[in-house]
Amino acid sequence: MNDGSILALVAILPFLGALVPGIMIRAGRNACASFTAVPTILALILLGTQVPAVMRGEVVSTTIEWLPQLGLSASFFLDGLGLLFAGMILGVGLLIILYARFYLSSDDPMGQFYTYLLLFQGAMLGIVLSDNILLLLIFWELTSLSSFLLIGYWKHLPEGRQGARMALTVTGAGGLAMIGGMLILGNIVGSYNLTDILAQGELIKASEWYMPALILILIGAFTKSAQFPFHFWLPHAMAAPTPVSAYLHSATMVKAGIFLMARMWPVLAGTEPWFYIVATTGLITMVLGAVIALFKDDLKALLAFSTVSHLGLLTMLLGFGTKAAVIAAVFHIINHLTFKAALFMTAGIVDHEAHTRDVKRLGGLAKLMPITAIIGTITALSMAGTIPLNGFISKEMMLEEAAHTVWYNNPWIVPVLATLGACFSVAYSFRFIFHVFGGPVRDDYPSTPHDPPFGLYAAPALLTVLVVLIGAMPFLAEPLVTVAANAVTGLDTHPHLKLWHGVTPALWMSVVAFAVGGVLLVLHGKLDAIWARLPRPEAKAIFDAVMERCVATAKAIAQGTHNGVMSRYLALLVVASIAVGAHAYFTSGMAAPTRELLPVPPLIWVGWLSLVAATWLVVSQHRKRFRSLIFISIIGLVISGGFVYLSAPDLALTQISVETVTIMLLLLALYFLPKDTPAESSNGKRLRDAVVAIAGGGAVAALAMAFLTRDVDSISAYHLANSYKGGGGTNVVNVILVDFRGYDTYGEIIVLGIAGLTIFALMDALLRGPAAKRLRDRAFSPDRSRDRHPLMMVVATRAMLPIAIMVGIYIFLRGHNQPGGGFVAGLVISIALLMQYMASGFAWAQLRQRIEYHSMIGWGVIIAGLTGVGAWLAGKPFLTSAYGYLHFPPIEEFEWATAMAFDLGVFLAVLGAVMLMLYSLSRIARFAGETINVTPMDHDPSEDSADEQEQKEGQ
Amino acid sequence: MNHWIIAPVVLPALLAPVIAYVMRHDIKLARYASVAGTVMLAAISLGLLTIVADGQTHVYYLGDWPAPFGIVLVLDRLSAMMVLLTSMLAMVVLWHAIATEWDNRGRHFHALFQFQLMGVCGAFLTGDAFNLFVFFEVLLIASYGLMIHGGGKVRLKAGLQYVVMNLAGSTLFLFALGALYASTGTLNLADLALKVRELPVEEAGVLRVSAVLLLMVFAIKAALFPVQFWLPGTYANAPAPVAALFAIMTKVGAYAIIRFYTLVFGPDVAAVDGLIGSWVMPASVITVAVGAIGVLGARRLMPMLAFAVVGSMGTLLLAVAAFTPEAIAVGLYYLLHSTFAAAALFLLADLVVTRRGSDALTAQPPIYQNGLFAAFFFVGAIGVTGMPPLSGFLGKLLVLDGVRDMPWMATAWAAILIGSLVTIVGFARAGSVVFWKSTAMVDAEAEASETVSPIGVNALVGVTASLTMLALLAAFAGPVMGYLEQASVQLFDVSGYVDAVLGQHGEDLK
Amino acid sequence: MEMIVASAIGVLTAGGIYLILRLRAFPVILGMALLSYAVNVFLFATGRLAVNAPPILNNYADVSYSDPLPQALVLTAIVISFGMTAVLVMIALGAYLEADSDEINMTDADEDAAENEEGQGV
Amino acid sequence: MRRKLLPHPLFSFTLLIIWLMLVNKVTVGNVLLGGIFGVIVPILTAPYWPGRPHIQNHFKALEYVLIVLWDIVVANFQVAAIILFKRNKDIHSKWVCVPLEVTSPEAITILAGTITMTPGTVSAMLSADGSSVLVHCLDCDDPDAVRDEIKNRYERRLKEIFP
Amino acid sequence: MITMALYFGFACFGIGILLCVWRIASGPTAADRILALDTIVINTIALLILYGVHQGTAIYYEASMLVAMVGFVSTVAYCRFVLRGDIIE
Amino acid sequence: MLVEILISFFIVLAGVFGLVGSVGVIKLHDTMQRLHAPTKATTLGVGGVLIASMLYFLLVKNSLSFHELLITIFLFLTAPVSAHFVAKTYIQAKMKQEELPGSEGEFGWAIYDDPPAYYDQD
Ligand code: NA
Ligand code: NA
Repeated sequence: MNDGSILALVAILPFLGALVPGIMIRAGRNACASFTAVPTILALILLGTQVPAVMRGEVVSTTIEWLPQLGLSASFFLDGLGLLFAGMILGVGLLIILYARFYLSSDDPMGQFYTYLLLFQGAMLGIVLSDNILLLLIFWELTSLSSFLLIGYWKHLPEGRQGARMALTVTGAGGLAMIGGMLILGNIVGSYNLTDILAQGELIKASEWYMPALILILIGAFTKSAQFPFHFWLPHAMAAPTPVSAYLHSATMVKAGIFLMARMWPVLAGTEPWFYIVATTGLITMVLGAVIALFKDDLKALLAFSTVSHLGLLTMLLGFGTKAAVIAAVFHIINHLTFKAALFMTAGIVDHEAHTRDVKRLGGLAKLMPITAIIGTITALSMAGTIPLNGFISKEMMLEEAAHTVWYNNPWIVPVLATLGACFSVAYSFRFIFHVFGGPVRDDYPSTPHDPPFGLYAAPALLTVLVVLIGAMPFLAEPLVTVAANAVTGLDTHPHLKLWHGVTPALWMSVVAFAVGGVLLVLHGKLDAIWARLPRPEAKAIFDAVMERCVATAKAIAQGTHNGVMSRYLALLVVASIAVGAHAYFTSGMAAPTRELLPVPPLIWVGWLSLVAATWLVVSQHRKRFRSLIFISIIGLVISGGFVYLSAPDLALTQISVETVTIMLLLLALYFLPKDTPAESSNGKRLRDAVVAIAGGGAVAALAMAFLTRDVDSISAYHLANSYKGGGGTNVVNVILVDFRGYDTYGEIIVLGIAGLTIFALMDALLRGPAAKRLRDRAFSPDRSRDRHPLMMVVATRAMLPIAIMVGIYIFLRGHNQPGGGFVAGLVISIALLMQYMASGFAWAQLRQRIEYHSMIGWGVIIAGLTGVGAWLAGKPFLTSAYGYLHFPPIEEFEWATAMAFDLGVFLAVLGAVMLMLYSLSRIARFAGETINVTPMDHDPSEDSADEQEQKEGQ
Repeated sequence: MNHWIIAPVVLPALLAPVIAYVMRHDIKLARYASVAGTVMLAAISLGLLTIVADGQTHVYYLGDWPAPFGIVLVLDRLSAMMVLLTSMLAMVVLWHAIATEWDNRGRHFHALFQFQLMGVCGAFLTGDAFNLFVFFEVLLIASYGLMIHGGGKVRLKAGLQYVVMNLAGSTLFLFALGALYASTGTLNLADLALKVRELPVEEAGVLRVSAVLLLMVFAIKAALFPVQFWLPGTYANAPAPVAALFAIMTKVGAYAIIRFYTLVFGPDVAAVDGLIGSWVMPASVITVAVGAIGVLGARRLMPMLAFAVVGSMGTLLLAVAAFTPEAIAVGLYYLLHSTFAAAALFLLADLVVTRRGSDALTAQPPIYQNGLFAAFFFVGAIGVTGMPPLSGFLGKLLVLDGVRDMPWMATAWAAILIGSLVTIVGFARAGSVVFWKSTAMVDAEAEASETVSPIGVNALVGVTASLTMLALLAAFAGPVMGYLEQASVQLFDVSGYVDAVLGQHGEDLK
Repeated sequence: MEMIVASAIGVLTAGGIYLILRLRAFPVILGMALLSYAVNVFLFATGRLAVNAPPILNNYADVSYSDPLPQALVLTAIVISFGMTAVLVMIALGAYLEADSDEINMTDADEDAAENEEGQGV
Repeated sequence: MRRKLLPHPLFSFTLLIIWLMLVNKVTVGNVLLGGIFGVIVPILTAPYWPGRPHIQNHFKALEYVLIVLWDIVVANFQVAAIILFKRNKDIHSKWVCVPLEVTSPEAITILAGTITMTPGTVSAMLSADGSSVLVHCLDCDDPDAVRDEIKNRYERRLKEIFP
Repeated sequence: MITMALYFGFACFGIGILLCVWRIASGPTAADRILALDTIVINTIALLILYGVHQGTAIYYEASMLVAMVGFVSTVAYCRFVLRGDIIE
Repeated sequence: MLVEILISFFIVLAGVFGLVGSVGVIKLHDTMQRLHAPTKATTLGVGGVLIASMLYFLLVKNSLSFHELLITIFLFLTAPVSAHFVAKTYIQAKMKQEELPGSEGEFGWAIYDDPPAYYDQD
């Protein structure tokens, strides 16, 4: 295994390890915790193998192709900065695993916790090891997701849920901004490879896209690192279990933003915008965080704001853009990790033991829990920047840098504010020490707190040792700081970390800080009272209000526009179509008309007038439903007549028969529906609809006119030429239907088949649902006619049935050569049967029906399909037809064509579908209490006389 | 001519009537047949994928009539992929429908399902404009049947709206096709591509109208603003497996847009120069916004998912709007992703809503196995909202990258990124209410566990498979994108398509 | 003649659009019927108009034929819209029977009758 | 066997004639084809014909048809005159109840049809048991005369055709 | 001469149709409307046959046959609807 | 010439009666009266047209055409039934039983009275 692939393994190990807790939790909590540590330890060891190389200043890297089209690869590299962070992440991670084992109560699902933790660890490792900014973005977003799970771990607590969502919202937003920024960077450089990008600092800074990229990336970094004004999410993330807080807010999550700024330092830093944005934001955040921290009573909140403050400090240092500031920042990253993680754990222990984290309700714990007190005090002192602890050294370095920084020609403002921050830093650190551990022992604890078992304080104790050690012997950290700072700056840095720099301005600033800090603590009670009265924007309240407003607005927009008002949806469709159509037309044009208009015989005017009148009647009287159907019939008739006149006899036949069957269906349905439509639309809406309608009608008419007056060459010359030769039929329309475009027709009969199925299925569902009850309770009009199956009708339809069937057969057979065909024939036979059904009732007629409609459709579709498939046998494509002539002397030749079989399929499907629809509607009617009959007519008078005859004979 | 090309249409078309009429009283038999048919379809589509590996455009001349006079089927990388996608989604959905007994809540589920597959595959394979209409109708009418499967008041009303909207769309489709035929005299896509390129822009009035009207039609299917309104109501009230299957329906619209506006009205066509993109782009941006706002503002889980679908279509079409080979390729990647993402969530929502008894986004006592469903929801949400490590994130990056050279890049980026954020927030809120807040309520889980048996593995297969697809899409993004880029290049090779379709027979004519 | 046909298409379309914008299912169905008439004639007209020239081949005389292709397309369209109308009618009927109202619009009450606002403050 | 294949020979013949009317061409092939349909269609539709009409006297039937046709022509002119030249208020419409003696449904139907097709009268309704027919006269002064004419001119003949 | 007669026939039946449309519009009863529609159908049949004579072709014959058939069915259905509500019982 | 006169006569006759039928539909003032009018259009109207058509094809085109008879049969068969239904529709909607003469049998008119053996067989 080469060195590089070890890196990939390091990055992947925590993710693989995330499966471990789920498996091991069944073996007990100790086993779970132990085995969870294994991947972390392994990763740490693997990382360790790379340390020598990195310390030599080498960069270990590996690349696995992933999505080359995008420039995304699974590339990892390890330099000083990466090593620093990876070490922190894994090292502290290990401590957290240990700490959490003892911290979590037996009610908490430990397996879940460790899984989340390892996922998070993996995501963090990924960020710091990525050598591809897109890969980095992936891990970046993964930290948001996994931290969401960790913060919301106690999901039954509203704070947990809200804190998690807030963190996700803010960091997620930042992440998305960063995506934009990173993509821009990649585009400037032409590569998403981090190494390539880092080498192109000049190019980037010179680019016109530098500012957008900078801002977007900084938004990402600032949100993650809780910089002002995005700092507010961090304290609310404290709802997480303390191990999570310790991990996320000392070494990892929040440091991701710092890491990113450090990583991008060579390409982004050193410009004016960078300085003013980053340094200023850091400065403000540092001061603000420190001030707020002083007034927080919740231990974890106090630590959270202190974290905000320290992150500000780091940001400010990176913002300065100098080598020395970077060194200070790198060193402080290490120091902050050591004391802050320990402090969080301490706070957790206190909470665990005293059952409160409220500073006001704590005190005197030094006597009750001495070990904890020692740990807490040392680390808090370090946080305050007390000599000789590690916090002191890096704070001095910071103050030193601040002292030299000129902000907008002003040499004072940065040092003064930095000192102010330091003052408050001292104050809250002291408050942590004195108000928790100091003071008299309180007797109002629910149970007496005492030092926890070793397992719980082992981790913070170890960190405390580090705090002291680094403070005393800072040169121990020097190699690491060197390689890290080299990596950040891309230059050779030579940090000399020492405890004592002599009496420098920084030292004086420190002294002031301690003095003022002490005073602040003494005055804390009074200040607190003032603070409480100050108007403070409560970030959470604002965030919640904004969110609620957003949600409410979104709700209003989404529900308001998707409110189920169909007529508006349709109106929009119509208006949009007219608009885009008109735009398309009028931004272009048409050639001059080429066709002479056909003359209009007077009879055509009759048709036109009838059609317009009927349309007007339908529209104006649509509320009278039955009546409108009669009007519709006129339209159908006129159109059929028009088709006849305009040389489309097939269309006329089809139109008129479909029209009739449709009207039947509508009448059958109208039986159940209200007979009138209530007047609901306001005049305004009617007017609006009328305008839309007229515009639509006008547009369509204009469009039709545009092409009706112009010629075009059509492919149908081929159809005319080959219909007889190739398709064996003289009715070109029919040959197109069953042959040239038989595939369309195949689809079309399937549509009919599906319609039949759907209707049948729907009927079936209706007869089971609430509709069934409504149907059963249906009342019939008392004054409806008493004759259901009048004698005359029965006799007439009986006589007509065979005629109609002959007509159907005739139309079917001639279709290939003359107007007609399977479809019309199917409808004709349907209509013939329909007459029978109307005359004698559905039940009587149905009893005489031999073929089930279901299977008729099925056979139709299958026959049509098999006719098509049959062509395969001849090695021809689907639906290839064949035809020929049979000669039976003395009969004239008889044509056969496979297209006829196809047409038979059409015929069966049509017949089956229509009849199945009727059947379904009739079944509903019968369900509604309609009685059925088994005699063909209401009364047969000849049977009376036959009866009389019998009676007479009987007598 | 390779007869396998038509198999994805003929197989379900012959199977469906057999299921409907022979097996209609035996649900078990119907299930076996349906599953067997779908698996065969998947196998065939894999086979088709190997056919197109040669980079050729394969043409199937129905009825042995020469193009452009008969109807042709055209198999290229894109159509092969779409058919494969359909069959894979179908397997997932079918499995779920059977495992959850959804198929037995009404009649003819399997027959309608097969017909639906037939329609979808037919639409992907056809090389004829009017035949596209026919297959749109086949898939639509089957979807009407599936939409109202099982019946019920709200579903029928929503179904009615769905039908009405699509009938309006079909009418518009015919108007558009009429205008197209009126100005070109042909229906074959390849032939259209030729004819359209011959027409000077100043005489292309009717043709341009047909181009934009077709866009409206496809926009309805693809749920593009301002004709997306129907989607939330429909998807939210459809039977969940059907809603999951509908994930492919929006893609049919997207496919039609991609096919039509690269081949027939491609960016190189003088007559419609820039016309299409100039509408698709703003519409997509608004669609992204509508989706995101809807997710955030939804009061119920199913509409929320439906809005997420709307948003994803916006993102997809934003990529398409660029009409460059690169952007279409990434759009196709997003298409693959969003299909399975939507399916996963709708199937999952089905399981949750069935157990919860309501899809209101309000805290209710936790369902049995709350944690399990929460985990699935979390992963599904990651998929839909486009977070790593699933394919949505890569898709998002690809789309952002794909449109970077467009003049409207900033708008597109803003829409996608802000849209993502809003969607993430919406999903976080929803998940937190449904799965987390509920745990604060009485410990009903224990109670529930007494009455409800733990969820069977079978019922989770569909969700798991969909999510696995997202993971696989992410893991093998490189090879997948490689294929899609080739598909996209082939798509833009108009003369290649035209030669393949018209060449062989076209020569005979002259 | 062209004006007659075009204006008839326009009138039918306008009537259809007006009706599909109504609030009850039945007028919407009527509107769909009008629209499908309109579109059928429109589609038919794309073959341009011709009198006494049905596309039925006459082997004995040299006559002109109208464009058969749009006619075939219209036939397909008619059949399809018939199937669609049938389904539409049935679904409208079903919705009416289930909901006891043939309003085409969805109302909030339809959407979520059972929802309470309690859990909104997440 | 003969009954099974050719249950209604006259009916089959009628269908053959109908077929020839449809194809409008008398050729050997068409006669054969028509003959085949003449056999098949009655078999298919037999269930819809529970009983079959027994026409007794074919000559009388022909006579009846001719009388009715003649009446139609004559009466048409009369009624056309009424419609065109008579003022509405001078048109005196009447309802007439015609009691029926024929009981065969076919006979009743033909009678009612005849009443309607011969202008001036419309058969509006039968009684529930089919024993009377309600006739509407467009313009008549003597309802009894109308009734008698119907009974004598048409019903009497029909009774002979359909005993 | 036949042509003139045909034009006369067209005019008569055409005017007849318009008159019936008027009746359909004005009603007043459903029976009037159905009756008028039925009369339109009959006029249409006559027109179709006359048109066939005019064009000298039998091609429109099926159309008139079909119109006759569907005209009857619609008339009965409309009446049955008013009479019974359900057209197929 | 004679042929032309003969054919023209029938066409004109048909036209006149067709028009009379439609005029009757407009002119007559009560529905039952109007019901009488279309009989003209059906019988002498369509009848005349059909005869003219047969004569035309026989005498002018020299081909025996007799399928017109089928339409005649059809119309003669259906027209009375249609009229019968329309009459009942009118009576049921607008007339009371008392306004009609009583039927002379045991049972009343069909729309008011149930048939003799009215069993509901489910
Ligand atoms: Na067809
Ligand atoms: Na009469």
